[in-house]
Amino acid sequence: MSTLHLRYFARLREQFGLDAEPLGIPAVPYTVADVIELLIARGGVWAEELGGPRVFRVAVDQEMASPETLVHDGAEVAIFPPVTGG
Amino acid sequence: MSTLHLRYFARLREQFGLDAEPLGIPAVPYTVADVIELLIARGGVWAEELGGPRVFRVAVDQEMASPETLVHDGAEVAIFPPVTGG
Amino acid sequence: MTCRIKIAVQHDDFDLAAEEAELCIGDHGVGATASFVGRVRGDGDNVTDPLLALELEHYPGMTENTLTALAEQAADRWPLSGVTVIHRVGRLIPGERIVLVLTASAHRQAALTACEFLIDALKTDAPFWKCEERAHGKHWVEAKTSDANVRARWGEHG
Amino acid sequence: MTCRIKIAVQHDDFDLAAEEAELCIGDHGVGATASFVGRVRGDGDNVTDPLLALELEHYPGMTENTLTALAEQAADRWPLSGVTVIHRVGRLIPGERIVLVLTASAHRQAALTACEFLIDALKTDAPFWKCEERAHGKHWVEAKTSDANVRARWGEHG
Repeated sequence: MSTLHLRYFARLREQFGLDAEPLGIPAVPYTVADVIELLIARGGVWAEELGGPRVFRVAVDQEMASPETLVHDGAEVAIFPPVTGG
Repeated sequence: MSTLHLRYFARLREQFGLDAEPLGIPAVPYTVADVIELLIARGGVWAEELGGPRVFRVAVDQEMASPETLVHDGAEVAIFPPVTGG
Repeated sequence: MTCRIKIAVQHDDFDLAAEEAELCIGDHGVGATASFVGRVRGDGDNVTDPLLALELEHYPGMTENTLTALAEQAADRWPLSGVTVIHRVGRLIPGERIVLVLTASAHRQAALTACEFLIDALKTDAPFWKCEERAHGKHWVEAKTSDANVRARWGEHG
Repeated sequence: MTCRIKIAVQHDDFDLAAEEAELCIGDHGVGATASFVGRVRGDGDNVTDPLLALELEHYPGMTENTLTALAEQAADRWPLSGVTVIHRVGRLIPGERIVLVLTASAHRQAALTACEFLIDALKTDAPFWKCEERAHGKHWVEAKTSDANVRARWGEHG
């Protein structure tokens, strides 16, 4: 097992009702898309926010990531809506 | 006779050694080009600055003018080098 | 060419004149500075549920890294002697300043273009989120497609 | 849409922060301000006859009229709520500010583009002249073709 440090921001933080959590994943090559599948499998707001048409972004270790980005043991994986600063 | 109020700025003011002078012109349709001819006829620095390759600009009543612009009795006619502000 | 880079994420307001002066101090090679200030735009009086405030959230750490990376990209692309980016977070009311982008260069075109690049890129790349507070409730601002289109002009990596 | 226009030609320096705040005061419709500051650029230390100062001359009356006309053109072309242009005259030393162009709008693109237009147009249209003062003498700065080319992008009458 490896452990990821998940973080949620803005609308997703509010919908999920938490801003961070550890997530155990198998110690094999694992992508951002795999992490998202794991969260969608929780159903409810997780499936609604991450499995439907709503757009979201993922950063791995504070760099913008794509579905194919590999995550490693101890990685910080942040999930959030498209940004609206400035 | 009509009278123009000539004004000179920057390098031309220094070359001509004056910043303003009245100029009498015939009371007939008279253009900026005619005024310049009158000044070139003075010879010396006048011919050098206004009759050679050096670029200059003319404003009539504080609006940028072209050689064809008509001047009227009492007009303020300013002659100066291309601007370099900002 | 070395470029001074200052990045700050803070609740406090900033002083535009002090920042502009600081970016040029001791450097007489600066011929131009360009700055952009974003403000909380209020609704007019004839709106039934006007904006009361914006709450700005961000991703500490990633925000500063992203802004620094964008400033470095700008300094690679244009001959800049300085870049300052200050972004406020927390609760801000209509009329308040949100963000400052400031660039310094020997040449006006570089300062102006880099300033425009930085605010365009910040809007789509930096992890900030705005939540609107109105009498009838709060809601998160949705990202604009127009911002992504404007960002695309500058190329994928600035 | 009414646009506040402030034009000043003065020897005194200006306060960028105060001018930015003044252009927005009481107007919560402002979402963005863009500003440009031009400065007297000094020569490096390895120049044999470095610039000591610039003497700025102008054509009183025509200067203010030209700057007002340019601000009005900008307000016609872009949705601006305010324009401030301050140009200093007299003797200025390296590092000193020469000119401020400041625009306010609901939208960032309008503020940025109008600011760029105004400084480009000011450089070719407004009757200011710079004379360089060096230890070896004074000489008038020649107008740059590049400025005229940049100006031409915006069209003949802005």
